[in-house]
Amino acid sequence: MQKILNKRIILTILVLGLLYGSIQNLIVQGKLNPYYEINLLLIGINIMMAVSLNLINGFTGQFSIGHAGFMAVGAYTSAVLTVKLQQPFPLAILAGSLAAALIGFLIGLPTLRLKGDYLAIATLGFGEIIKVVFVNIEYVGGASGLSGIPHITTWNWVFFLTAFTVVFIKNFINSTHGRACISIREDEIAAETMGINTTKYKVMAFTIGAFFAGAAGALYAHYFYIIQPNTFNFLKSIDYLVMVVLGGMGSITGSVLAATALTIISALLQRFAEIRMVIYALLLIVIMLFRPQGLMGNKEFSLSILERLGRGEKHGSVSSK
Amino acid sequence: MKLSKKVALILVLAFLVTIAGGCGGSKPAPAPAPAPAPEKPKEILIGANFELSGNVATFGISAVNAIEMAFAEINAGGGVNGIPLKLVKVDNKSDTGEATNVATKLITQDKVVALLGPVTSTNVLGAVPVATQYKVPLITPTGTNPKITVDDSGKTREWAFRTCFIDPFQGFVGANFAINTLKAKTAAIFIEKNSDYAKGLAEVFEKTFTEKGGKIVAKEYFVTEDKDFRATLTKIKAANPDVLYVPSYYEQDGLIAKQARELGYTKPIVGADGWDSEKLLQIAGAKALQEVYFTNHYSPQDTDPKLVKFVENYKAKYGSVPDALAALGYDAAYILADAIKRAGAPEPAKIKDALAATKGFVGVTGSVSIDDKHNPVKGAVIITFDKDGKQIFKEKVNP
Amino acid sequence: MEDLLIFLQQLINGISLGSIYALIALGYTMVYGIIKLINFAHGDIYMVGAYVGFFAITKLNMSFIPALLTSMVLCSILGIIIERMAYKPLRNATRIAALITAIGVSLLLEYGGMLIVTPQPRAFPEVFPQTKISFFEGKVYMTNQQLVIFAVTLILMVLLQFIVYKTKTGKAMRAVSFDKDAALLMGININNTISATFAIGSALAAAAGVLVGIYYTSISPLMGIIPGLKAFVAAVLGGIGIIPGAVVGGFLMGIIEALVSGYGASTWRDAVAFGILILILIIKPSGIFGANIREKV
Amino acid sequence: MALLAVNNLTKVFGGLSAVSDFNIELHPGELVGLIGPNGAGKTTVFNLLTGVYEPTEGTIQFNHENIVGLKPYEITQRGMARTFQNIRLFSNLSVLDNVRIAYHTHVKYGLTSAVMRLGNYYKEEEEMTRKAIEFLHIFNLDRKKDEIAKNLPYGEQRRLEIARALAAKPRLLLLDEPAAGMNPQETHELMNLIKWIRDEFKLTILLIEHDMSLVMGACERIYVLEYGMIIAHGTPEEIKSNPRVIEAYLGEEVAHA
Repeated sequence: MQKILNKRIILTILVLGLLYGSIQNLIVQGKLNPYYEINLLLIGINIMMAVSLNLINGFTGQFSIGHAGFMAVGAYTSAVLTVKLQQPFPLAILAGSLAAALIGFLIGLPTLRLKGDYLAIATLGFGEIIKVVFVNIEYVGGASGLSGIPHITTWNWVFFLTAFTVVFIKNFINSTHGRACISIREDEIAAETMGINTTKYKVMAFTIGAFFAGAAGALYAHYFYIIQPNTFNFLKSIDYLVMVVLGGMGSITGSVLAATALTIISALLQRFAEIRMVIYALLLIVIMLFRPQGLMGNKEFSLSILERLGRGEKHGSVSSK
Repeated sequence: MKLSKKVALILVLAFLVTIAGGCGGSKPAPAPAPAPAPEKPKEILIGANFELSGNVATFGISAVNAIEMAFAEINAGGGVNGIPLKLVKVDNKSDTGEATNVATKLITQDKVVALLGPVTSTNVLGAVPVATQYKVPLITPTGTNPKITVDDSGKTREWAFRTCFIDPFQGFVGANFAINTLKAKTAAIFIEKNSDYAKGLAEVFEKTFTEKGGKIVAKEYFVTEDKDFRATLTKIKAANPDVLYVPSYYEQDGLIAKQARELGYTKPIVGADGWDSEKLLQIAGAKALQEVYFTNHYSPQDTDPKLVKFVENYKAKYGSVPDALAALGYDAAYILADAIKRAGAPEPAKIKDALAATKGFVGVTGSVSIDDKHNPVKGAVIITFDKDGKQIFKEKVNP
Repeated sequence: MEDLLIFLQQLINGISLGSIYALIALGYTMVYGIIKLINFAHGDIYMVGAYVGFFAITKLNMSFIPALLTSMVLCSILGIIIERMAYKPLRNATRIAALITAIGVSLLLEYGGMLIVTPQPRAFPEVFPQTKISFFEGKVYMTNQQLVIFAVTLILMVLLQFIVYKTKTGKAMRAVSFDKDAALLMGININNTISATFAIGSALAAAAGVLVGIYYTSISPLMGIIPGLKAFVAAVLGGIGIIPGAVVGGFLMGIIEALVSGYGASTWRDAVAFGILILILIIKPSGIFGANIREKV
Repeated sequence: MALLAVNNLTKVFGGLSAVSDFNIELHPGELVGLIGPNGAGKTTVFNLLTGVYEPTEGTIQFNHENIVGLKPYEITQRGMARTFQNIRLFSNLSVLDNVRIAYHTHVKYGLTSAVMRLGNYYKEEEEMTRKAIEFLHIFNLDRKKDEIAKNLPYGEQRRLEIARALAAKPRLLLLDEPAAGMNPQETHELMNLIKWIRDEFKLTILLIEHDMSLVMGACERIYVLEYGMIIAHGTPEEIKSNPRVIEAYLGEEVAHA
């Protein structure tokens, strides 16, 4: 059994390596147009946001709609470190992620007692409060934003951090800690009486989600030269929520697919300036009407599906026996 | 039901495929290498990177409408040096990251020779590094933040230009007018917190006003989305200033003037070119506009045929009177066309040099010369309103 | 004395702003009460209401009351159409799917509206002349429009209370809101009841739109986003699903905002408003008027 | 020495006493029934014992420790597990995962080894899965381990819930109407199963049940609750003949049994 799992790990690494290698090759040879590169980076950042939000919304079942707030914390913290304090980029990313995680922890502790729509509106409120706080700090440029951020984020950074995020959250979910989170989504009271410290796991999911949103924010800030509080407004949070729901609540691969697809659609629609948002709106409505459970539902598309098909096993729990 | 669902799905898919196809088609397919002979190109591609959706879409669309109109006029007159201009219009969602993204797309995908836009300073700051990196000139019609054309070390950014006032000038003129003409001793400033334009003007106004011996008795803020300013205005009124300085755009300005008057504030209100719009009168009403003054590039009583024609054409085409953003966008388009003409060839570097050498260009917002900081040098006028709320000329100020 | 008068003025400012939140919150709270959907498009129906009123007055030369009624009727139809097309198929789906659809409808109305009426703000005509009322030797001001909006809010609240508690439709609404399946078994036409709720909610939004048009004189396609959000917060504040709660929540929001702007810093206004909301939610999650419901184990 | 000793337990909901002056003592290895008419407060007692509700008054000593004020998960960690009257499975998860989640408190690997797949992760996951399948096997559910819980037939859902509770390795098991909705044949099998697991796992069991045949047949002692108060307590024989109990039940069910 150890062997099978190791085989799977090797396979995962192989696929990731192949993906990385082929794109890296294109970049090195100068065949990848800078515009495609930007959108590739955006896809990575959006995947980080969507997957981390899915941990909170889809897996733990806590309805959060203030995810852009954590992105803002990560973006600002990291930018202050590189711009104002001349610290190295890796330290800035780490600090940004940790700051976002800390804020997530502090917010999560009191608010995660709330349920459903009430939690949603509280997280929305916190997202807006974070925005207002940045608007009022002149040190980071206030409402007009912090400019002059060095352009350090590269495809390498984005690729490895995105892969790290996805693997981290996937492994988390497939552990007893992750299952504890899922049990909260399924039935909080039953989870509690099965010995699961629901508050701890809700806050843990929230903190981990915020951590990766912070990392995504740091990458974002160091690619786009300037950040301002309004970039991280509630519509941005909604964008990520849409990715999660569209991909399927509780499906990591779903989030990855949806983040990729929506980023590409958004880029394709840039040309259709006036009707861009109309098309986007129609797409949302139509997809939800036809597939309210999202593209993937709570299923995962993974290499192990092929494996299982080969062994004639059914979908469901990953019993690696 | 089932069937109609399927049909709908197919339609949507077809729609998407068409769009995707359309995009693919419009891409400059791996062209057989850059045309070797400097033959006359068929058209000159200009990129428009504007806020066409999102929270400042109003401004972006206003500016881009005027630019499209200007391009149509230029092309009707035979284009530039006989080559028609083509505007590649792309939406940046009023988002700085998207502004960077769009600028990259326009330059590397569509191969435009110059960029127009965006309108807000923050978004322009997201696009300027791209223009610099790929060496394509960028003109913002309305980005007032000094940092756009000058970097942190004080060096002029080679590829960035603007055709609007930078913050200092209008704030300076407004403060002088308040002190000298209105004999104000105290002033209150009401600032749009998330507008670089308003913040910049307010800063200079405050500096000039206090240097000349005036006193700022209240400094308050609002955000663009606000519609109700009564609470803050009540606070301002209680400070009893001789003059209230509000350097924002007409929608907020109009509401502020109206609500200030409703709360019994009767003293002068001073603003800047953002006040210039026919809608201001409709929003505020003539009564509220008594004792209101603002600095502007030109006077509407000006019978300059160019201006009259612009206003008429815009009205005919878009059904509304152009505002300051439209006028500035229109001029930016013409200044660019003029530079391309003088450059002789539609090549980014030549256009950039020609832009930097712009002297005495006469547009609808006055005469423009570009200085060594890539800012326009324009004269200013002070406008006020008559009993019916019609704009009238008050005095002229030269730089 | 002077300070007291300024406080009084701020209170008037707050109540007049709060009336608008309350008007929008009424419709929000009704729709939420019955199908537990945060109808994000509600703020946009308010925008459509303002535009219908605008065109009724400027193009069809209607006077205030007919324009108001036209707008209310058209928006109720719009509300019903939206419900039937976009929300009804999702009634048994997850609530989050319905929420995303609501966001889609909201964007569609905003940007579809922008295509049709252009994004430029429009100036609403002055349908009834404004008169200024001053008290305490011109130290405190108020306008007749503020009075009208305040009165309309209260009248609509009472009317709604009446509809919900005294009419047959209202009883059906309460039944559906309490238990959809049981209501169905009792012979209540759930579809019609939900449509009626949307119709009433949208008509309220339309009324708010027209009144706001008159009050602020400026309307634009994106005008519904912020008031919609604030109104929803107000509805939660008062206890969502509870009609007087929405009105009290609206007034409270307005007053809080006015006092923060007037005595604190206006740029912290939204943070304080949301902060209070979160505090109230944590102390009393069901809002000021809501009854705490214990989950049955 | 008593495993569970409850003294003077009272719960008031908005002025109404759901449970008042409730006293009970359970000794290791006992199988005790708690019966009473609908609305007598039986499930409330369970909710108080497991920490879902906090008592208004009274003490609960579990294994010589006062557990009043502890969170439900803390009480479970101290060795008390339960099932629910209205089945509360993790309904979108597989049968196996339902049981594995209950095993959570006994897993030792931390967050880091989970994410990095280091240390004992594989060993413990494997162990957990093996144990979970063992429990499923006892309840004859092992062949359905990959089914989604909500797709199981009703009786199997009941059994799964008990299996899940067992996986938490309790010393005291609280079963809330385990036979509800089962036919007599199934009920009979369940009764034997309950007795068997009590012996096999050395459990103490407190059982709420409406089915008198099950209660009378399985339990050694019975408490009778009415209007939140204990009205009788004794062996099945004593209860059957207690006039107050017969009155409370209108004679019917008890006489039948």
